[in-house]
Amino acid sequence: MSSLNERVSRSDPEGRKMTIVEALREALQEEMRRDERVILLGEDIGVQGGFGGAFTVTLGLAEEFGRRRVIDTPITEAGIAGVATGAALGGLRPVADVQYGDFLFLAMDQLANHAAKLRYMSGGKLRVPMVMRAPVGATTRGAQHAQSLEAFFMHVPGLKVACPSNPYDAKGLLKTAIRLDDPVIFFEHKLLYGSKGSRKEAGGLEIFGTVPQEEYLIPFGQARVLRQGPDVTLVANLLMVHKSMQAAQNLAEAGIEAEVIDVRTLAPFDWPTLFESVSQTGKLVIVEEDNLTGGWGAEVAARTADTCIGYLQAPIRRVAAPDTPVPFAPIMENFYVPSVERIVATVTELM
Amino acid sequence: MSSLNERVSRSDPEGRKMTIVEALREALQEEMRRDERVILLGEDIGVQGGFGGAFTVTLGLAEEFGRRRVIDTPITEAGIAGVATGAALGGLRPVADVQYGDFLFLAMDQLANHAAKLRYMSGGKLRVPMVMRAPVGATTRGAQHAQSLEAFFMHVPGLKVACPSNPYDAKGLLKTAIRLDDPVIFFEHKLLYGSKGSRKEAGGLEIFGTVPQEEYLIPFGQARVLRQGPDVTLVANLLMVHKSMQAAQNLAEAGIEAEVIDVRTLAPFDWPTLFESVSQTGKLVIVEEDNLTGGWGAEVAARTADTCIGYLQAPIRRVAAPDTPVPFAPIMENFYVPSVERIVATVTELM
Amino acid sequence: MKEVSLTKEKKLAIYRSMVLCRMFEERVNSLFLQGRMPGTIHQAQGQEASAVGVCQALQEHDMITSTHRPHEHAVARGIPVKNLMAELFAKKTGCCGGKGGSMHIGDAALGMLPAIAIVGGGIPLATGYALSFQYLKKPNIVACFFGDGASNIGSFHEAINMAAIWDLPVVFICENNKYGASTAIDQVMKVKRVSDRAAAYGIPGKTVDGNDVEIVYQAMQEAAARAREGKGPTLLELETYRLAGHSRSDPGHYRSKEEVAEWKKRDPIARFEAAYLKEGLLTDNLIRTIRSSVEQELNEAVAFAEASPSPLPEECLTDVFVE
Amino acid sequence: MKEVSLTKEKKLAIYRSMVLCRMFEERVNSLFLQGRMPGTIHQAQGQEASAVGVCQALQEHDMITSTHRPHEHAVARGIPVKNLMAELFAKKTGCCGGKGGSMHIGDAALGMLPAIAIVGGGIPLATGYALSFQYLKKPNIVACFFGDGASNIGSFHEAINMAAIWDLPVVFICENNKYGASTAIDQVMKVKRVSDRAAAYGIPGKTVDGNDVEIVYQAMQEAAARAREGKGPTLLELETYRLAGHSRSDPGHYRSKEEVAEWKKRDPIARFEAAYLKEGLLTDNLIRTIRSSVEQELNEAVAFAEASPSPLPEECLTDVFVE
Ligand SMILES: Cc1ncc(C[n+]2csc(CCOP(=O)(O)OP(=O)(O)O)c2C)c(N)n1
Ligand SMILES: Cc1ncc(C[n+]2csc(CCOP(=O)(O)OP(=O)(O)O)c2C)c(N)n1
Ligand SMILES: [Mg+2]
Ligand SMILES: [Mg+2]
Repeated sequence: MSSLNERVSRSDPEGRKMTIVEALREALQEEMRRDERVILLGEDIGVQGGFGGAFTVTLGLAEEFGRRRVIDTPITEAGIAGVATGAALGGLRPVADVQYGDFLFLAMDQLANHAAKLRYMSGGKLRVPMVMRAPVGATTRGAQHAQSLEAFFMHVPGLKVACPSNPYDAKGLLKTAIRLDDPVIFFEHKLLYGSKGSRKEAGGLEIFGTVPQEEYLIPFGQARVLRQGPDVTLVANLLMVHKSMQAAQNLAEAGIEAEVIDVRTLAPFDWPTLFESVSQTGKLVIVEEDNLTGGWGAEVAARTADTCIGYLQAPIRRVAAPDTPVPFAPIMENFYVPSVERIVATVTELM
Repeated sequence: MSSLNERVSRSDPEGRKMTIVEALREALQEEMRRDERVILLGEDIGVQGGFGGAFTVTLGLAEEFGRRRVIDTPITEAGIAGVATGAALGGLRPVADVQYGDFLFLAMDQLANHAAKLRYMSGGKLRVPMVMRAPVGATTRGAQHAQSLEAFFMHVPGLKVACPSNPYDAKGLLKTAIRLDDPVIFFEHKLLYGSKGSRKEAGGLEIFGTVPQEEYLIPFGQARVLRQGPDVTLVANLLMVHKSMQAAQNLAEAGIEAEVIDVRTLAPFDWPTLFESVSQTGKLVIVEEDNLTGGWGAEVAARTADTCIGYLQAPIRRVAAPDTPVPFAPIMENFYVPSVERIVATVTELM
Repeated sequence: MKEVSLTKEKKLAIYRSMVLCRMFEERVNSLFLQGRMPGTIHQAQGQEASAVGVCQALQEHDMITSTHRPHEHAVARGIPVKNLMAELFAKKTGCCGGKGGSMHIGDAALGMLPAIAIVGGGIPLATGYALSFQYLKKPNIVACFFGDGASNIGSFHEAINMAAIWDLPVVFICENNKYGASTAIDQVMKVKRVSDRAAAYGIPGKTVDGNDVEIVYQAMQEAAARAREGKGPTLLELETYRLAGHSRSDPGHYRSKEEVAEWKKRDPIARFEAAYLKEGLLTDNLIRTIRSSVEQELNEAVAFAEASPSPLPEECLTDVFVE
Repeated sequence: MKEVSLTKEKKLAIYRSMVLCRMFEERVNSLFLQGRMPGTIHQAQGQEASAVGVCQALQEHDMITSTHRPHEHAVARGIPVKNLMAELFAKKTGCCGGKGGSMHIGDAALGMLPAIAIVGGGIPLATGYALSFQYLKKPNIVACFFGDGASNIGSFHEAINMAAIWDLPVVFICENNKYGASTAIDQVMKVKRVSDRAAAYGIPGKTVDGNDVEIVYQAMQEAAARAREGKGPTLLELETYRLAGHSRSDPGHYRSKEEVAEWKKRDPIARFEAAYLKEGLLTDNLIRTIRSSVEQELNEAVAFAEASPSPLPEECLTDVFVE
């Protein structure tokens, strides 16, 4: 606890600038203080002298809330998801996590066949208020610690999907996720954590954001327009929001003013905000880190092409990873992950 | 064996009309005769006096090839997928199956993280010649025995995905799948099997197709234009091919001539055939049984909107299931599964 | 039959419950054969002692989890048969509003989660539910039913291990009916008893005659008491047999006639009747009375189900999310 | 040290292999600290007796499978260190062409599948590979490495059960180093020994001192012989300890200093040296010679790796499919 407060204040002597890791930790802390039913389940999340999870998010929480509420599990992703689902049915509000998003495939049956469907199969009698946190993104760890899995879960009816790009959203969305009575898959990007010290990611961005002192919640289904511009709409999530903002800046130097939308949640998706923007700009470029074919960008392109057909002045383009596993070598990974240059080039081509 | 031949001939005294079940069985039989390395792995596939798998496809094969080659496994979908992958690495050509496609979620880690990536992670040194068969489709069994999962696997680089709609394609594609050196997810639709006798599905179509006596293979990545028409392109797979054909017939009575394309394989996808058709008709309706959001139709819409933007005379429309789990009650399931009427109405609206 | 100190009332309640289970399954079977119910069914005739022996040992706020073969669990747990019947008829008054179907019947408010049709899939859910009981300091336990076939799947291993390390109030009940679908258990596991696997998790394992309802009841009482006392889970294996086919249309040719006949002799209801006719608890007359009251209950259930409205087609769109 | 009849040459080969493992890890560690390698690493200093004892008991066409902590397995299996080093340097000459990285090193042609970084994920693959050996009537076996932490995951259960029922030629080797990442094994399983779980599958389980290379070798010989004879798998638990952190940046504060010090005393290489200096197989001089030849080999490996070309960026697009 005290170590937690130290952490927060060290990061911002003036008050409330913090990293995503700190924002997530604070969200967990506040919700756990507020509601005794909130518990955490995961691997290496509470061990004394341990890591606070794979990316330090839960550091200090076991000290404040005890290991009865910060529960270290065996290595058992399917079991974690199933136990979290069962505990949610029993009235708790578990926040579970996997150390890398890639391991969600192990838990896919529990998440897609059970957590997502139990309310429905019960004819609306049950609630499954659980959150499954999962770090995504390629960070030179090779193909099994690198994937972006949002599209898989956006495609499962009964699941909500969040993917914050900054500390403010991370905190507000995680608090909302915990309070929602539906199962939420909560994606975090490894390169945005801004973890401190030795566990900082190579290539990670130094994201600090202002987080209000007062409590706040961010509703699901509200995208955020980060930058306005009449020439083209860029829609992105997670790390790609930052690359899109950088691209927009570069484009501005060439006289192209892009509107940048951070989706914040993929399910529910804020279609009105997107369509409104596209109806103004007439051009849409979707930026995601996932593989092109069947990524969430496909759905966005499909709906936009349908709804906004009268407004479109150019084909909808997607900037995404190629349809390959994630390569290890940084030189290849850099080619694989969508770059600012590719975004700029794609937009420029549409002009 | 003798029982198998009886089966085939009983179904068509003149010679070669058969159901999809029979076509699949014949594909397995021919490939197993041709290549000793082809083995089958699955639950209840070889037991004497048993079912021949959940839908009788492997009936009789254990009698011909022995239980060394037709291997009954414990109930262990992840294990089946992993063992099949390992055996493929070791030089066999396993054809594994799950009794219902929904259980693929249990095997998702082995399929998406291992089978799909091992060749890549090895720098191209390894081959994973395995096939995973999976029956899909809603058949009044409720939410966990009903899903259409093609989109999940089309989104995994390193996997090939087949989804035949008739006996001819089923046989030719399965034979090709077995010979391919890459992992293939092979989807079959429960209502198209045409299984005989007591295990016939309620609501199943009576699909009989002519299958040549001579051996043939169907390459992956070649869609089939089942019906030509200048007014609109319908693209579909599995059961929805048949509904689309019926819709096309109904539309013809109203003077609308639809072109109907059966995708046959989703990965690789035959984009040229689709784009060629859309460039002629200017209108595209995608028909799939899966949930709308993030279904394979999203990718098809996205690519077509991009490539064919100059030709499109109407928004691309998708006829798909709503974003809900599959309901049990037939009255709800009938509403859930895309119907001929919905296809007709969607097309009509575009005219 | 093992001596356990049950009151006469309890014994009769147990008996009636077994009869209700059996006659429910028989009625459902005939309704299916008449084509009056959609979908598929997995029936449990012959396994009544297991369902009833376990459920009779439970308390009101305990929870059970079930499988693709859940009818008798639901009946034994006391979910009103009219709502079960209505669910099988795909009616709005069904326990899942017609959205679940045979493989997902249940009603959490009455002590049974919707059944889980993914083999083994309910085991982690049961474990999580037990975690909530423990965490909320409730005096309750979870009874988690699954089959012999389920004991080979990963979720069995992962969940039982967690329940063991955390001493969760759950009893894992393996109904070993010797087959997973058509596959004989000895083809897919080398150990003789599923309960031998308990040792891998450091918890007690016990195998008992699952066709003797009092033995089951007694064993479940012990395991439940242990769980309630905070001493953790037990793996309780009940040796039984399904007299029905695996599902709807299965003639069961993978089993020998002799084996089936042998097990028919061990029919849990017939055994109970034989023992207690001798002992005087039951009389032919009383049996007739009970059976006709069950018959009556089932008639009413069928009438209720048939008279109930179907859901509207577009109701398939609701109940996906709370918010 | 247990008496096993090893030739002098074999003993020296074993010793050199352990030294190569250790010095490889040390060199990699320093290269990492210098920032000359990308990604992350999981090192195995202290576990040499396990890697080498097992691999020395294998034959040419046998196969091993490995984990997120694969360096010593690869070195002990005899994958050329220059190709391993090049892979860690993300070079085209790496054993995976730079596409795999630390967690996926291996070379099937040389008897090691690419390592699998999903905990437990390699166990079904090993089992399937063993099925191919059995089916193709090859005289070979698979040695499947995994950690204590992996023994709680579903794939362990599912795969070992299959290997057991089919008597597959595979040896399951649990390197019990007492921790899964930061989590102590006794927090996540109630049984004292992972090998106690063998009984759940009806196969032999054995726990031995995993820091005594000759004991490991002997135990592996026995298990391998059993597998080769068609008698099926063994679950062999090797008690060991990683002297390194869990990964790149782990200072290991979750372990007590005393515990680490205790295990340092059982360093497998130091123990081997102490025993054989006394016995006369080793001399200080010989040790120096061996170490400097290993040093030389590593220098060459690093030079090779550094001089090797990087893959081209767009090469990330190849090797997805054969066809
Ligand atoms: C994960 C999974 N695999 C396969 C099936 C198909 N299936 C349904 S019941 C069954 C047999 C289950 O055997 P067991 O656990 O012994 O239960 P029993 O049917 O004997 O009650 C199978 C294979 C399934 N429902 N779920
Ligand atoms: C399925 C899965 N869950 C979690 C992880 C993250 N992780 C990597 S290594 C590790 C600990 C593994 O422990 P153990 O099996 O004992 O092997 P050791 O690291 O001790 O060699 C964990 C949790 C992973 N790689 N895969
Ligand atoms: Mg059974
Ligand atoms: Mg370990």
